[in-house]
This record gives sequence, C-alpha cells and structure tokens, in this order.
Amino acid sequence: MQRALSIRNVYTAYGKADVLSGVDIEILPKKITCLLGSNGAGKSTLIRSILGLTPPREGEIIFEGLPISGHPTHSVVAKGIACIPEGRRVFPKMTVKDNLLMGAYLESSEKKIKMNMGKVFEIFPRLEERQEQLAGTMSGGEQAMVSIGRGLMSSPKLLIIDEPSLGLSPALVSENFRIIRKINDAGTAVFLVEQNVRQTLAISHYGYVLSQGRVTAQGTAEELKTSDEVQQAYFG
Amino acid sequence: MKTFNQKIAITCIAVAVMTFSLVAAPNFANAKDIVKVAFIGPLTGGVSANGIGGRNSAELAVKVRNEDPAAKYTYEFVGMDDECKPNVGVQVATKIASDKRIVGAVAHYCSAVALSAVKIYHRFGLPVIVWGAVHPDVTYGNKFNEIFRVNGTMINQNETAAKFMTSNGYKKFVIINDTTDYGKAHKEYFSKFIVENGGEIIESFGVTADQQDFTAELTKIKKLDPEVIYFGGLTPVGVRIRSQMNKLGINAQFEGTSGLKSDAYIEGLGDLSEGTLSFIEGAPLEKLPGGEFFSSEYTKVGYDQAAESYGPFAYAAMNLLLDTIEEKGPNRKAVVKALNAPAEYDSIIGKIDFDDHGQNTVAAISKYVVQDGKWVLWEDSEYASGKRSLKK
Amino acid sequence: MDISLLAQFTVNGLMLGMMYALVAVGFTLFFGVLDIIVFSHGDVVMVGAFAALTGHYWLTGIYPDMSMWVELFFISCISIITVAAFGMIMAKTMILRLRSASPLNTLLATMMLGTVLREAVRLFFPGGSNPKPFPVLLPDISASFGDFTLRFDSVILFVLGALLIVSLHLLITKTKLGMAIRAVAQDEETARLMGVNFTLIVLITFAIGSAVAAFAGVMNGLYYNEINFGMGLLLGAIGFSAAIIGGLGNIYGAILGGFLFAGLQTLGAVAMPFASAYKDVFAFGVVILIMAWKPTGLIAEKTSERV
Amino acid sequence: MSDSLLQCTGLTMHFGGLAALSDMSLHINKGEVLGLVGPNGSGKTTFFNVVSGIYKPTCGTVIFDGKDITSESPQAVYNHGISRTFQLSRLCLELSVFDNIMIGNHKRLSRGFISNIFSRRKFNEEYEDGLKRATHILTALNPELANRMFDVVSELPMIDRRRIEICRALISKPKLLFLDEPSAGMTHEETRQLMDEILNMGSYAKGLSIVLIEHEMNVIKRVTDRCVVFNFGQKLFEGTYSEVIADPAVQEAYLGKEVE
Amino acid sequence: MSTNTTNSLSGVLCSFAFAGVITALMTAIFIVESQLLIAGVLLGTIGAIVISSKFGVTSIILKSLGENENLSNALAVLVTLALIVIFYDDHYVLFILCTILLYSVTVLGLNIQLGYAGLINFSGAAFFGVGGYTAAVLSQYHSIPPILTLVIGGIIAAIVGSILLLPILRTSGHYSALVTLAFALLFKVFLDVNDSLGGAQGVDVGSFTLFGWDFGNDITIGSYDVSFYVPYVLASLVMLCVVFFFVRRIERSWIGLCLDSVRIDEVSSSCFGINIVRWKIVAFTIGNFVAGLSGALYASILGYISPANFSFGDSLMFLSILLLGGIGNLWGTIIATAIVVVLPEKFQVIQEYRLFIYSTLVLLMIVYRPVGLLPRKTRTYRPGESS
Repeated sequence: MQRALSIRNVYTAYGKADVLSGVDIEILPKKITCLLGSNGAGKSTLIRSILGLTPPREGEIIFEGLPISGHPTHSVVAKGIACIPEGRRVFPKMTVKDNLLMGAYLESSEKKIKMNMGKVFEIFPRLEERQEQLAGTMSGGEQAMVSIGRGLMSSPKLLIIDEPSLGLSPALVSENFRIIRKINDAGTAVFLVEQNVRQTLAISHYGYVLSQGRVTAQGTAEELKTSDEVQQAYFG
Repeated sequence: MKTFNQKIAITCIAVAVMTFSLVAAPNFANAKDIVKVAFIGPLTGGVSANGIGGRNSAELAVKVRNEDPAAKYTYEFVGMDDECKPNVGVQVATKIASDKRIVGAVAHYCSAVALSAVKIYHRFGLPVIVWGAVHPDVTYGNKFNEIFRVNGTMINQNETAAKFMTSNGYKKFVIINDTTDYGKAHKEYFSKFIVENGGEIIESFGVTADQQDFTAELTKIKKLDPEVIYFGGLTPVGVRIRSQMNKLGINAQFEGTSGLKSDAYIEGLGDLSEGTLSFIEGAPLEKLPGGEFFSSEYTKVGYDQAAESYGPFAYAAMNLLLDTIEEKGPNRKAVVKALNAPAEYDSIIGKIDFDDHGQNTVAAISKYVVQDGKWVLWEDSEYASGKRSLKK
Repeated sequence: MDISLLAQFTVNGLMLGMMYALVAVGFTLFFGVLDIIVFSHGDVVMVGAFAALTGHYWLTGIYPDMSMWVELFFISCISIITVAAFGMIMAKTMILRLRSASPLNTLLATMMLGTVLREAVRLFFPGGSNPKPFPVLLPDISASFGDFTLRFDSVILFVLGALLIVSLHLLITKTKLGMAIRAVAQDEETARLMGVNFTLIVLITFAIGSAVAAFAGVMNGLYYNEINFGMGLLLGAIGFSAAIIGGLGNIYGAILGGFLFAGLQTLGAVAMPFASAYKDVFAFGVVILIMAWKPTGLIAEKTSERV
Repeated sequence: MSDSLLQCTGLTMHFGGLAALSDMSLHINKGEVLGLVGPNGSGKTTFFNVVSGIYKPTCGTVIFDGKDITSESPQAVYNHGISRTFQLSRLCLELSVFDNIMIGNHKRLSRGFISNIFSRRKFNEEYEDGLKRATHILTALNPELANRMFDVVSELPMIDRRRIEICRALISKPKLLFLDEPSAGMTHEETRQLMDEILNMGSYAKGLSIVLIEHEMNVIKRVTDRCVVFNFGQKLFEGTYSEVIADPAVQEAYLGKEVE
Repeated sequence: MSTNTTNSLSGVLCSFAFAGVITALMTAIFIVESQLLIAGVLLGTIGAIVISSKFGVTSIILKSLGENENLSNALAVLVTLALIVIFYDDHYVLFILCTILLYSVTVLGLNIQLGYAGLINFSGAAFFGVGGYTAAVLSQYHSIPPILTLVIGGIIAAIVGSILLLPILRTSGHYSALVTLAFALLFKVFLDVNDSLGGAQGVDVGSFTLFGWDFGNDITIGSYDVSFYVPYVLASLVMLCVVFFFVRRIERSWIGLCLDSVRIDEVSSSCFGINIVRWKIVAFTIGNFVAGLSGALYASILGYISPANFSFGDSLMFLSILLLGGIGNLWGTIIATAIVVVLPEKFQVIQEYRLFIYSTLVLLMIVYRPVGLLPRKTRTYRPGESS
C-alpha cells in the first residue's frame, strides 16, 4: 500500500518523561485518517513530532519516501504538509487576508496564491466579505474558517487538523466536518485528530486510537465504530 | 569514609602550610634599595589624555633618576587611576597611603578628586605633591602639612581671565559649569572677578558631566544673547557645548578654563575650535627653563601620547619628590618636614616656592587661543597682532 | 515665552525625539520576535557612529576630494551594513542562546554586552577614550526667524529619520518579510507552521533593528558633530524607557514613547520651576508615574509575562 | 436545601464576546462527590476559576456555607474553606514536597516576624504539627512518598506530583475540594491507584465534599455520587453516572452527533 | 546531625583544615604584590578546586560543612577574625574586608527581593546610597549613637523605596524593571545636581563617635598600632552576621515559604490564601532597609561619598554578584562578593581593561553557567536536617 506519511516506532519526551512510547501510524494518500483519544493521550505531541516542533527522541517519520524527523519545521512544511493547529491560532493582529497570505508563505507564484485564495473564498464566502477585518476581533466560528482557509492556502499534499471541533457549537462542528470531507474529496490527504468520535469516524476512512502514548486500536472507520476500545478510551 | 576524611584533613593542612611558605618566601628576599613612589591621575574616562600625559611625565622623572648612577635608591613607580571620580580617588588614595612602602606621591588632575582625597593623605601622613588640580581649597581649604602643589590655583586663573576679557571689551557673560566643586568654584571666582572688573553675568547654568544634549540650555542662552559663554569644566563637555553652540547659531565668544586646554579639545572639534580661549597657570613648554630638556627626554622614551599641558608639572613634582627622598631618606615624616622648610627649588617649570599651605606661590598665568588647530600663546597669536579677531 | 523660542525648543525636542524613537524601535522589534530586551542596543548606536567615523577615515584616506554627499552616502552604507552584520552575529551567537534563560539573566547579560562594546571602543579604537569629531557632511545653511534658527542639516536629518520610520512601517506592513516578522511576534509557533524559518527571521530582524540603530548613530554624529564611547549608555536607557512607556512590541508605541521622552526632557529643561539640570530627574520621574498609571504602557500590545 | 454546601445561581462569565459560562446554576451537597463532565472547552475549569475567585463572574451569585462569596478574592475563598488542584499541575517545582504542602497549610501558619524569626517556639510547634499532618495524608496516599518529604518536586513523577497537589489542597481541612482532572498525564493503573486514594480521603477529612473534573469516565463511574454534564458553558444534564451515560444528549455531546 | 562520633570528629577536623586553607589563601592573595605570583596563586586555587572536585573531595568538604552548619558559620567568622589579626595594621586590606562584608550585606538584601519574592531591583545602589547620605547628614550630630545612625539609614532607604511601591505592585516583568531602572538614573542625576547634599562632588561623612571615642582614630594595644579600620571591620562583620542570620531565618520560615510561593506562582499562591501584595511590600521594604543599613556603615567607613558611588553601574554590579553567586544561595553571595571586590584590586596589570574583562566574564558566565557558582539548595527548616 502506498503511504503519504509513515510514523514508525516514535518516542517523544518532554524533559525526562516519554509522552509517546513507540507509536506506529500510517497515513494514506487522498484519504482521511483519524486519530482518536482522550485528553492527555499524546495526540498533540504526535502532531508536534511530525512537524518538528518537538522532535522525536527515537523513531522515524517518513513523508513520501523521505525522512523528515528532526527536520526544522519550515522545511517539513515546505515538503507539502500543512497544519490547522488546535485552538485555531489565527494571528490576532493581522487581517483575514494577511492570515490567509501567511498560509501561502512558502508559495512564490502570485498566480497560485490568487487561485488558492479564490478557492478559499469559494468555500468560505464570509471570509471574502471580511477580508480586511482583524482576525482577533472575529467570533470563534469565523476564526475557525480563517484557520482552515489558511491551511488550504499552500495547497498541501497532507493536511493535519488538530481538534477542529474544540469550543464550537454543534452546528458549526458539523459544518466543519462537512468542509473537511470536501477538502479531502479534492484529493488532499487529511490527518484528523479529534475527540469527537462519532462525527470523526463518520467522515474518516481509517482510524487509530491513542491512549497513554500508545496506539491501542486501529482499523477502518466501520470497524472502529463498533470497537470496544473506543468506548473504553472514552467511557472506561 | 573515616579514613578518607582524615586524608582530606591532612591534605588540607599540608596545602595550608605550603601556601603560607609560598607567600612568606618572597618577603624575606631583597628589601633594601627599592623605594616606591606613586602617581595618581585620571587614566580612563573623558580626561584620560591629560592623566596619561601626566603619568608618562612623572614616570619619565623616575626613569631618568633610575638611570642616574649617583642615585641612592632604585625607585619603583606606581601609577594609579582615579577615573576623575571622587569616590574612586578616595579608594586609590587609601590604597597608596596605607601602603607603607610608598614614601610619597604626585597626585590628581581633577580638583573634585583632590579635594576628597587630601584628608586621606593627611590621616596617613603621606607627602603628596599635586600636579594639576586647581581648586584653591586643595591647599587652602585645610592646613595639612602633607599637601603641596606645584601649579597655581583657579583664583589667579580667573582673575587674569576676567581682566583680559573685560579689557577686550566684553561685557555680557553667560556661565555654564559642571556641578562638581571644580565647576562651581570656577563659576564663583569668575563671577566675582567679572563683576569687579565691570562686566555682567547674565545667567549661569549647571550641567552634569555625562550630559550629551545641551540644546535646551543653549536655546535659552541664545535668547539671552551674551557676548561670551564661559565654560567651567573639562574637555569632553566643552567639546559638546562648543559644537552644539554652532548648531544653534550662537555666535558668542567661547572661553574655557584650564580644564579645557588639551589637545583632545582641538581633536574633538576640528575647525570649530578656532578662536576658543583658555587660561592656564605656568608658561608654555618652550618658554620653561627646562622645557627643551623635558620634551627631548619625553620624545626619547617614545610615549605614544602627548604630555599635555600639565605634563611638565607632573615631571617637576615627581623630580622634587625624588630629590627630597635622595636627601632625607625614604621616610614619609622626613620628606614632609623637608618640604615644609622654607626653600626655593629650581625645576623645569621654574622656581618652586611653597607658602605655609604648601602652595607654590610662583603662579604665572598664560593666556591661550586656538589658532589653526593649535593652542597658541595669546601674545604670539595672530589674534593679538590684529590679523584675526575674536567674536563680538 | 515668545513664539520663536517656542519654535526653537520644539525643533530641538523633535530632533531629540527622532533619535530616541529610532533607538526605541529596535528595542520593541527585538522584544516582538524574541520576547527579550536587548539592553545593549544603545551601545550598538554608538558602534554605528564609530563605524561611520572609521569609514570616514578610510574613505578620506583614499579619496581626499570626495564630495560631501557622496561621502555621506558611503559612510552611512558602511555603518549600516557593518552594524547590521554585527547585529546578526550577536543574535546568532548570544541572544538566541539566551532565549531559554531567565529574563533577569538576559537583561543582565545584554547590559554586560553593552559594557563590553563600550569598553572595547574605548580601549581598542585609536584614542577611543576621547570625544571624537564627527565630519560635517551636511551643508551649513540655516534660516533665521528672529531667535529661531532652522538649520538645513537638522531638517535633512529629521526628514531622513522620518523617511526611515515610514519605510520601516511599509516594510513591516506591506512586505512578505514584514508579515513574517509580525507573524513571529504574534505567535511564533504558528508562524513556524506556516513555513516561516524562525531563526532566519530573528536574524533579519536583528539586522534591521541594528541598521536603524546605526542610522541613529550616524544621525547623532551629524547632529552633534561629536561622538564618544559613552554616548550609548543613556541613549540605551532612554530607548528602553521609551519602548516600555509606549508599550512593548508596538512600533508606534515606541515612536510615541521616544517623542514623549524628548518632550519631557525639553519641558523639564525650560518650562519647569527648577533648574534645567533637573530635566532628567523630571523625565524619569514622569516615566515612573506613567508606569503607575498605565502598567503595560500607553499602547498596550503584548503583555510581558517574563522577568 | 439544608445540606447544600455550595449553591451557584445564574453564573455567567464572558471573555470578550465569548461566553465561557452562561447562566450556570448548580449546587453541591455536604459530603458529596460531584463529577463535572463535558467536552473540552465546555466551561468546567472556568467554573472552578470563578468559584475560587480567580475570575470575577459577569453575573450570578455563589453562596458557600450560607455566605455570599461571589467576587471574593481567592485568598478569602480559601479561608472560607474551599481549596483546589489545577489542571496543569501548578506546584512549585523547585521547592520540596514539604514546602509545597505547607503552602496549602497557609491558613494555619503564623506569619508574624517575631514567631518566624526571633522566638521560634511557635514556629517549631507549627512545623512539627505540619510535618505530622503532611506525613499522615501522604502516607494515606502513598507511604513511599512520605519518606521523600524533603525531595525537590521536579524530580518526582507525574503521579506523585498529583498526590502532592491533592495533599496540598487537603491539608487545610477544607470543606469543599475542587479536583481539576487529577488523572491527566497518568496511566490507567496510576489513575486507578489515585482514585482509590481519593476514595480514602473521606477518612482524613470527614464530611468533605469533592467536585471532580474528569475525562476518564471509569473514574467518574467509581467515585462520584452525582454528575453534572457541561456543554458550551451550560448545564446539559444532571444525574447519576448511569443516568448520564444513558442520556442521548450526553452521548451526542461527548461522541458527537450520530451521523446519518 | 551525623550519628557516628568518630566520623563527625574527622568531619570537624576536615572543616577546620578547610578554614585554614581559606585563611591562608586569602592571606596569600592580600599579601602577594607581584602580578605573576597572584596569577600563580589564583591558577593554583582553580587547579586545586578542579582536581579536588575530580576526586570528589570538594563535595565531601561541602557536605561536612553543610552537615554541621553551626560549626561552619563559626569557622567563617573565625576566618574573618584571623584575617583581621593577620592584617591588624594594614589599612587597605582591612578596608577591602569591610567592602566585601558590606557589599555582601546589600546583596543579601537584594536576595530577599529577587531571590525570594522575585522582585527585580535595578536601583540597589540607590538605596545603598540613601543609607550612605543619611549617615553623612547624621554624622554632623555627634550625639547620635552609631547603631541609631545605621538603623535610621535603613529606615530612610525603606521609606524612599516605598515611593516605588505603587508602580512596582501594578506592573510586572520588564515594565516593572523599568520602574527601578528609571529610579536608579533619576537618583544619580538628582544627587549630581542637588547642592544641598554636596552635588557631584560628594560629601564628607564624619566617623562614628561613641562616648567620646572616635572610630576614626588609630588604636594602640600594648605595643601594637592597630588600624582604625579594625573596629569598622568588626562592626561590618557583626552586621553581616546579624543580616545573614535574619535572611537565613526568613528563608527557613513560613515567611520565606510565602515569598517563594509568590515568586513562583502568583495564581496558585492566592488560591491558598497567600496575600501577594503584602509579601511583595514586605520583601521590597526589607531589602531596601538592609541595603540602606549597609550603605550607612559603608559611608561612615569610607569617610567620603559622592553620587558616583551609587550609579546605575553599581546597581548592576550588585545584581551581577547575586547572579554569579547563585540566586538564593547566601554563601554563594559572599563568595561572589569576595571575588568581584578582590580580583580587580589585585590585578593592576589589567587596570584599564578591568571593566572590559569583568563584563566579558559575567557575560560568559550568564551564557554558559546561568545558575551561578553555588546554586540554591532545597529548603530545610532547621540546620543539619536533610532528606
């Protein structure tokens, strides 16, 4: 099977304590792979490891056949990975437009940037209306749009999305998931990290469950929906 | 553990004994011929050019003496830096005064430092000959037997200056002075003599020694429109004030005190220094009795910095100290006693005659003006001959 | 007070304020990208002035008949380029290392760095302990209106300073580089996620900040025609104060702070019922009052969690 | 309600335009263990922060033990008898275990200069007393930890830090204890141990009420008498554990909406 | 306390020997004049430290000193007394001793502010100076006993410091650093231009008089002329001991615990009833009081003070001593003070270069060993008690 990103036997530590201990995950091209797990399971640490923000202590991370573990973040991003971080993290004192432009920071072709921005505005017409507004003054839902749009600006091969449902109302959450699906339909591989099991599995193709820094279950979305491990991870 | 601890204890004691013997050893060796003499002056900071010039000159005196086979002792020269700061001066003074091997010192360019240090010399009985500080109180403020001075005081300086200025037709003066005793005393004496000679002090401004911007003061001064701006302070601030005067288009005559007359002033200003006046005690080097000898010796050693105006004073002071030690032996009390006895000494700066306060009474004041990038004696200048004229 | 005198004080204050603002901008830029106060910045200004002076010695040695304007251009370039390079080296070798240190340590370390720079110039620049004349490279023309003298060189310097601030503003707001700098300042980690090379941006920011400081140094030299090794100490303290009262991390705050401080000094010197020598006491006293009134600066941008 | 210890009515907390809590009313009974559950960002920790005085609520009232403590300072709230732990452990890492616990004992320590510096009789009494009590609680939690009383906290593993935090919150004999995700960062086994220990705490402090924020539902299941489910700053559901997990609205909030 | 008596006996011996070595070393450094020999002694010392730490000797010495704290405190006093006896007539060495002792006192005061409560103070030298100027003014009134002069100096420093309390309590971080920095600059300029306190020139400070005995006069004991500095060194030593005891007790009490807690985490402190404002005020005020106290004695010893003594640079020096010694470690403070005061005095060769070398060293130290010479240890409330 062809893979977009392989995570092999990764150990990551903050200080002395290992947060990830031997994680193996395969992310498929053009598919949505999800990672489920409760708070403190190590999901965010895994993302940080992939992106080079907290380099793994041991193990390999391979993107399209090339090792990227230990590379600085900007060169990982340059290879075609984009991230929509947890809590949206828009640049509060920049306009919506500037935020989107930051998403295309490594893109030099004006034409492409314009095209991508057009696409983003197509998905989120609201952003086009508000492109001169400072992102920090927008509502949570609008900031989520900025954050997702920003992630799309570099037309990445792999989009990592960290907890898109955090702090959003149910209507917005479903809307976001619909958009993620749409993004994937356009051919972008998505690595979706979520707590929200049902909606996540509803749109994913394949999934992993992370618990205490280890992968405790994996399988297709259908398999996981009925898995006890998932119930276990959430309801004990 | 126990034995190990004992080992450590033994090691420690052994180390202690060794260190003691190491320290004690050199003190028993050669004790005789060497006599220490000290120099204190500002070797760092804004007026270091004068300090280093003085240090070199004093050191030169010691070198010359050491080369003289007739000398009874070998002299060791100790040069110290007072940074032109009173507090540092007090510490350095304490240091040399409490070093019993130092028999005498030639000290201080900055009056602020000299004033604060004289008490220390008195307390420790160290004979000190001042080579540059001009505040009258250095000698006249107390009656300390240990303090002598070869250069004149600012009283003479300002009297000459005031007379000269008023006789040249200047009437309206503004004073800028730094806030040390040096600056304040200059303001006081100059004001006094100006008023006595029929001039008028319109206003005076106190400034701090590390101030960079004087535009606010100078703008006020411009409004007052004086004929002369008199500056009581040292070179660095003088350079700043003169250059900012120009920026604000103030066209008054600039006049400084002995603290301004240094080559650094001209170097710092270039053409702007032209026409600046300064008054200083003592005659120029080439007119001094031993001037030629001094400058040839100074160049022979090859110092990379000039002796500056007070170099000859430092040389003379050190020479006088060495002479006295040769005659009376390396003993502080004997030196103090000898110097207090009424006598006249010949030196490269002419006759030295101390009054009962230790002040050299021979105080000729020279007037200088900057002409073509040099301090020129007024009488020899094109200004005096009428070829050029001061600002009106 | 009559109007011409008032105009004169205003012009003096504006010149002073421009210099302070240029220094304060550096403080605030560095704080923006690294959350670090680089206290040696005032001494970098001094280094800039001395670099220009060295350039002057060197150029007049080779081409003694160079025209004023050409020389001014070249020595400014020499100063700005060397100091910018110096800023990058300093950031790379020291400041980035201090990022994980406690804020007190960074503050002290950069203060010590300032002392090292000051002492190095004093000891190793020929005759460095004496004040040095700075070449007059601007035409000596002035216009007088009563007691008010407006000097052509002041006007040029002020305009140049203003142009520099405007171009800095354009750089920060309109260019991709400026966007990256702003992004790093607002959220370093997310900026990295966008593909920003953090270290590079920090180095470039230090180059820019130091270049502005070098310009301030040249400006200082041209304005006073005299430079000395100690000029950076107070300038640094004032730049720091200006950046803080403006609100750290905000360039406009720094500029406001710079002019405000100059205004306070001028006010203290001319309009207060005490001797002009108290002007710094007055200015710093007001700074303390401002901190009590607005604990995060006049334009609060980014609260400083550190120290 | 006679046995109600804490009564919150209409608590609302706005951050800028965001309502972290809106019109939250709930009560806690004496001696009860109440579980707070809900997705991330649903306002549980904000609730703790409002009650313990770190945030001033936009509106609403908090009555504790018959006294209105709305908008009181954190110090005052502590002195009334509410203490807490923090979601991200907020121990003083560079201090010893004992020091950290004594910070929690602040209420009972004299702060005068005489007793602290000159005449140490009173200080010594307090020191012995504090040491005894700290040892007592720590032993109840984990006897080994009690032997490491003067070790630096930064050298200890996460579970021990949690224990210390709990001990710090307990030593002042509070009437009400807030535990904010005590299991975060621990393994299942460790969580289980800790929960046993929490259940034991009743033996140390009689009549102690506990409010527990927790994601591990088996913990909730084991230790709570009653649960309140938060979602979007509002109370979604209130009942026993079995009622909670049976409720479709809770299922939806937790696992997400059943998708067609 | 150690259990085995033989063991502790050899530990005591060991401590005594160590004290002997320190005395010898200090004596050597003070006596030796030749720059080469000084360099030799210093290199030897550094070499000895390096070698002995390699064999674990240093840690054993430190441990046996730490285990028996009363003994090591007494030994430290003994070493100082021994140095006083050795140099009974050497004014300059005694003066340097005074400087070390009193600078240590000031830095201990700053330690309460920064090391415990986390309040950064860039105007330490200013409060030191307030004490000094108070002594200068009071020395005109001979009827005031010295001890009262010192205490008044401390109180005035604390009062002056209270001007800054409001801005300091309201600000945090760099904003708070600016408040003290601005005050340090303001204070120096104020003294420079204010004539009533001597201006930039400075003022004389009269020596202490007690029942007609003037501290400024030399003393003759038997056939020995004892330097007038000896009583001052003794007074400084007593002051250091008292302040050291006081700061140690603060550290080992609930007060120290509250201060630590305020420094490390204000939110969690307030959740456990700790009054942050109160403890910040207490720490700032006590620190300034201590600085004023030592400043008053220092000024009396110096006999002469000027604004240049109390510049921003001096405040920086105090802070860098604190950092070099290891923030919060009282012995580290004293050792660092000794190094910072003595080294430039002994190395005259580097005269012009000393500030350059000093600042370079501090810079390297901060970059490469940010914890200082002796990092602070975990608190134990009673001497000898440890984990």
